[in-house]
Amino acid sequence: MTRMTIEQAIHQALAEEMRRDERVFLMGEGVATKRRDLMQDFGAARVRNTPLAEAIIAGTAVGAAASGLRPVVDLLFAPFLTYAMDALVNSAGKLRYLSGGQFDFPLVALSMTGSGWCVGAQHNHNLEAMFVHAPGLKVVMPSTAADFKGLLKAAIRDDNPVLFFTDLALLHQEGEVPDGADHLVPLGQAVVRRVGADVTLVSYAKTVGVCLQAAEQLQAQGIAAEVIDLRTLKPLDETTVLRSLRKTGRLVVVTEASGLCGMAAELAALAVTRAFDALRAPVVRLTGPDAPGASSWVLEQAALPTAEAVVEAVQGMLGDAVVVREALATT
Amino acid sequence: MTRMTIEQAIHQALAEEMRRDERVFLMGEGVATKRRDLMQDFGAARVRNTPLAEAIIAGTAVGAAASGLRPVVDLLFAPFLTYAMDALVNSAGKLRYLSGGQFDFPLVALSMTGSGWCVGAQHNHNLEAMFVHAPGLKVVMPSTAADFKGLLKAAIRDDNPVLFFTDLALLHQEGEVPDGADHLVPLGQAVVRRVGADVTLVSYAKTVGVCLQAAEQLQAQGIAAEVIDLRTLKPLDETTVLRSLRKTGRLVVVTEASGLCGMAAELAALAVTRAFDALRAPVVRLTGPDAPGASSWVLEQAALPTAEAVVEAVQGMLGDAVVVREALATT
Amino acid sequence: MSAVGMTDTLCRLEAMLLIRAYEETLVEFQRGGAPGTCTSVGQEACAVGVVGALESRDRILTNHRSAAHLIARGADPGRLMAEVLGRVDGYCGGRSGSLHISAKELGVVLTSTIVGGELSMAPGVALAQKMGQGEPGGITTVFFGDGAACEGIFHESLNLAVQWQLPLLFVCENNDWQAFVHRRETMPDNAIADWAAGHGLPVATVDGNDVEAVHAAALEAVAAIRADGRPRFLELVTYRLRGHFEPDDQAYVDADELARWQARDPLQSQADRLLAQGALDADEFAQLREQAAARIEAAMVFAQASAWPDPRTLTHHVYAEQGAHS
Amino acid sequence: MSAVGMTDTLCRLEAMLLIRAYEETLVEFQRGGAPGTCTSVGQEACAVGVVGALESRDRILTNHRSAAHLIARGADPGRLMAEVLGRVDGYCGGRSGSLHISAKELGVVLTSTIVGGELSMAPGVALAQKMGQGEPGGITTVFFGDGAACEGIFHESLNLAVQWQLPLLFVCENNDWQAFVHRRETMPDNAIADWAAGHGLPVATVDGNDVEAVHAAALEAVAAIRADGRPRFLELVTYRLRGHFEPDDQAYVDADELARWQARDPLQSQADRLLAQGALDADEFAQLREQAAARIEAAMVFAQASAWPDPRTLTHHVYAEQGAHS
Ligand SMILES: Cc1ncc(C[n+]2csc(CCOP(=O)(O)OP(=O)(O)O)c2C)c(N)n1
Ligand SMILES: Cc1ncc(C[n+]2csc(CCOP(=O)(O)OP(=O)(O)O)c2C)c(N)n1
Ligand SMILES: [Mg+2]
Ligand SMILES: [Mg+2]
Repeated sequence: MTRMTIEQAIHQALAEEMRRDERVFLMGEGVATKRRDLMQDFGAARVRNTPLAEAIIAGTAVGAAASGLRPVVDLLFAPFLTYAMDALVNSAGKLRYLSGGQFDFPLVALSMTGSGWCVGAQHNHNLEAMFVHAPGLKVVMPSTAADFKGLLKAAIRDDNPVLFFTDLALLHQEGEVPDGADHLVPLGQAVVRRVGADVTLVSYAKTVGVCLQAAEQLQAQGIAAEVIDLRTLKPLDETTVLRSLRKTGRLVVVTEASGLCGMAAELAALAVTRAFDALRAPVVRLTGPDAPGASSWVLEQAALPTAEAVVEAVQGMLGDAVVVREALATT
Repeated sequence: MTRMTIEQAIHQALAEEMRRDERVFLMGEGVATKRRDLMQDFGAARVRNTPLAEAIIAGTAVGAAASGLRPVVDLLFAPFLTYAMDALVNSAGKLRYLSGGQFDFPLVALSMTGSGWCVGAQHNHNLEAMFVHAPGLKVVMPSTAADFKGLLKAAIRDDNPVLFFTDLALLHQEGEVPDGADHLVPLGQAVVRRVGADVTLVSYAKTVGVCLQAAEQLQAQGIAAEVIDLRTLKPLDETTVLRSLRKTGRLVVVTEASGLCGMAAELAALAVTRAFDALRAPVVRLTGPDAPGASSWVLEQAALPTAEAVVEAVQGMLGDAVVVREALATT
Repeated sequence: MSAVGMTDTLCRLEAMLLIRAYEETLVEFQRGGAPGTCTSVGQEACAVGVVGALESRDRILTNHRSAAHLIARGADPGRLMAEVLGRVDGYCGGRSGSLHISAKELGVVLTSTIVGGELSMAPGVALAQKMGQGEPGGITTVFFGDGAACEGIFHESLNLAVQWQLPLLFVCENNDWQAFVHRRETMPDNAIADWAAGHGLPVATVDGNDVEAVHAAALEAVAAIRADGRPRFLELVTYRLRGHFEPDDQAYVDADELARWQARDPLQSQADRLLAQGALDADEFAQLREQAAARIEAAMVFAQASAWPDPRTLTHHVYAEQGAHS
Repeated sequence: MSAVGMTDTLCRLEAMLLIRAYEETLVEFQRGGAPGTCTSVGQEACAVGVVGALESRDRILTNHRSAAHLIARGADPGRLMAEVLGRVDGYCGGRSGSLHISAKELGVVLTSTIVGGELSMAPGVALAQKMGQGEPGGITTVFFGDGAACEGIFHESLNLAVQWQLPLLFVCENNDWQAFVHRRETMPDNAIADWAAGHGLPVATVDGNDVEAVHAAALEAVAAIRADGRPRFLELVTYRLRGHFEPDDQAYVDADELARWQARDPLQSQADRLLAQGALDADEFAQLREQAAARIEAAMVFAQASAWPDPRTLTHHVYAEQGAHS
């Protein structure tokens, strides 16, 4: 194990995969400036600064991926993906299928998002759900250094197009990362970050920390919260979520993204369609509002789900459960 | 009342609103060719063929809307919206908020989608949920001629950007439309198309017909299905849905769009977060698959939710309920 | 007459006849209600002239109006028709239909019906060639329309190809129409060549209805690209003789303009040239037509006999490693 | 020295000094950890020269690097700073922060920090003017960078403006940088003017560090647009003297290149010119600087005293008719 920041974990993953497979290459606005050492190690052909044009960056990645290369493109901030939507949604996501499986699209599109930097909604927009909704794409959004490294490596090796989202606020967070170039985290596997039997808290990216904090506070009140970090949003690890729900019967989904047609909706739907009998209380969605991200620090903070809100939601749930149990006992 | 096709209803709505308000104008690839009579009536300045460039069509609409005009843009097929995402999501949806409310964006973006034409996934992609997820936008997707007319007129009068989706298969369907230029259907109001107490079927656009067909078949089996046509996807008429759920306790959501982070997820989430106590059975999502639309007729058909599938789902639900009821009775 | 011993000019006439027969047969068939197609009737010389200048190691990207490019490249009309009809023997197993047919085995890759989609992916295909994928020395050709030149991706694609020195041939078939809008409503008159020239790459504007002129220009451009690895641009001036998508009554088309271009039908022009040269006589011409018709008739029989895809395969090919993702 | 009786050239120097003082004060302040800004240090002549050629009926669109445009247009530095700090007295109530500040009352509309966003909306603003919205005769000016010229929307925006004859002035501040990438890595050398010229509208390339040259070119372009209602294009050749976004150590910047441009600082050039003409003496220059510093100091006091937005207003202004949508 080595302690490193998430930024370093990402960089290591890129370096290792480029070393391992010469078909892997990196392009984007400033990648050769930002990752100068990779440019020096692997050459200017494999670490390419691009013109400022997301549509052609993404499109070029799609064309290259279908032609034997394994591009990783850095598209910077998530809202800039709106310029790359045709390439990602209509080409990368659909042309495998429409061609009857003639082409693979092993590409990774990196982008950043998340509150905490007062940059406003044109840099901070958690729109990962749009890509979950689109067919043919995989979507990853990790929370720890080890997962960033292992999932990015797995994404690069995956033969499908993968959207890889980084919550900005995590970049400088440190964590232990297994040594060696073999550390992979398979796409599609959630992880139980904390075991508990009373309630399931499901999240991904930065808000996993919020759930863990909440679980700590709940523990002090004798409530055992299970915390699931999805890590991959698509394919979704339904098994891990359902297993937990069958145990706890209670679900709180916590996302920074808006709830409407977001991952919180998807998880709630999963619960009520596939674990209904196990549910003992209404599912709670604690999400960002249906509003663009404001720049002002106080508004930005007000938009975030907090550990306190999670605790309150759980208390509400369990309170109800107690009431119901008592009511039943007296009939 | 006058009987007309949905195509005619749309055309009338455009004509009436252009007559009523000279700030309303129409642009898009071929609108002046397709709606030649409007061009003749209102002049070439107000009915504009554009270059083949969705991004600038949408962007121009955004700029014009904030500057006192009320543009209606025809962006043709929904997948082409991927070229217009920056204008719609980052500008129209966010700049009101980011500017502290300085600007209104009274614009309507028309687009078509839906199976039945063997055109494949680059013309047929029900991606309305992406815009429901994005803040600051309204989303409309009607099913009847009267609603098409009334909602389009209301959308044109709305001071917010509205995405107005037309299911291709409905275009030539006929219906009764109230006479007069005052026929408006307010955004944000669902309608109960059929009253029933046993199960709630929620849908929008073409699949409302599937639900009505299913309800008919269920009726024959003594099961009374309530059918709700959402009409507006955002703002969502939660009240109407919840009222029905509190009565029936059972929900089947039927959409042609994929379920993952789609409207079906949103409805299921609404049920389990806000009507949990009323729910008597798992919610069922009957949706299109997580797959691009295929061109081949048989595959296209196989992807659609059918009335038979709805009937089966409802029977499954009620069957369980009966079993449970019986079990309770014997304890 | 057999292909053996046929001159190249005659082969090009034959290819154009095959394309025309294919498209007209489909149009006829579609009157029965089958899904329509975007035909390239009137533009056959563009496809035949350019594709004939390419080698098997080269890659081609095309769009919604692809039949001519595919047939010129040697696609089996039967498998094309099967694809249009949504049958399993189609090049894409029926999933594409007419609008996004690609045939990897022929080097026709990544067809997109999103106008400009081909332009967005083409630099990546050429980049892969430049970076050593595929057979050495291969280049990429991307076909697109005058409408696609209005999309922003046109600008981005040209700039990247120039900046990264990609072995990419841009071929704009300027057919004066963008679905139901005439080109004159969308851009200044010489816009396409001017826009391309602004990017600083060599641009040639050629009569797209003269298959020999197109072929010569394409040979020159391809040789230049192979020599220095840099992109080239061809504007082929042509005209869409039929509607945008079948059926289309062309009510919006100026009859005089259409008539002028009908008089310049590329098949007839090539035939006239050969007849005048004595390289072809009227009987031989009739025979070539009949051969083409016969091949297409057989193709239609094949396509109609082809099975429908099994609905249980609906979600196959969405993701690589089928099964990993359910 | 008072503004009354000041010559226009002197006013332009004063405006540039105010902009410089504003940005340097903010940079200093940001060292304390406040959110950074994209400064236009070195590019002040572009903003002052162009904005000074506009009238109040005209509209301006800008982008992430907007402070100079706003201040040149008469924005209150206090309200700008309040916006940067996320306070209620900011032009956008703190919702924008530095990156998308618009001020409708000044005609600075629809600022987007999506590179190219301004180019996508500008034709619509100009179209509204052409169709009778706002005061008669108004035109629209859109400021954007050399990086934005690489985006496809640049091409679409120019084409629409030309085709629809919109009263729109395109102003490209070519500052050689696109965040952390030098322009030379992204386009051929004279690309911006060449690309624009390909669209067939009049293009002028001007020394963007000479405020008088910029002003003269802008006056000419604005007059021409008002006369015939058609678009014009100005390329202003300048340089970004500071980093992309504060803080930025500029480690990636060539020191010689930077030094060359520092020697051409537009403020110093204008001051030198006025000093040489005898229109300004050293004391007056010092006094102008002090006045600017004092105004900005007061602005900072105002901004810091401004309240934070009420968190309960979080979802206000998302939709028109607040309350209709919850
Ligand atoms: C992004 C996008 N916009 C619109 C369409 C609808 N459409 C299909 S073909 C076409 C015209 C294309 O014109 P051009 O590029 O000149 O090609 P042509 O059809 O003339 O061969 C249009 C508008 C589309 N498929 N994709
Ligand atoms: C679509 C998009 N891509 C990338 C960025 C990140 N970014 C912000 S400013 C900038 C550089 C812009 O260069 P230019 O247009 O020349 O303007 P300048 O910053 O030089 O004023 C970049 C890459 C962005 N904001 N939007
Ligand atoms: Mg065309
Ligand atoms: Mg720049």
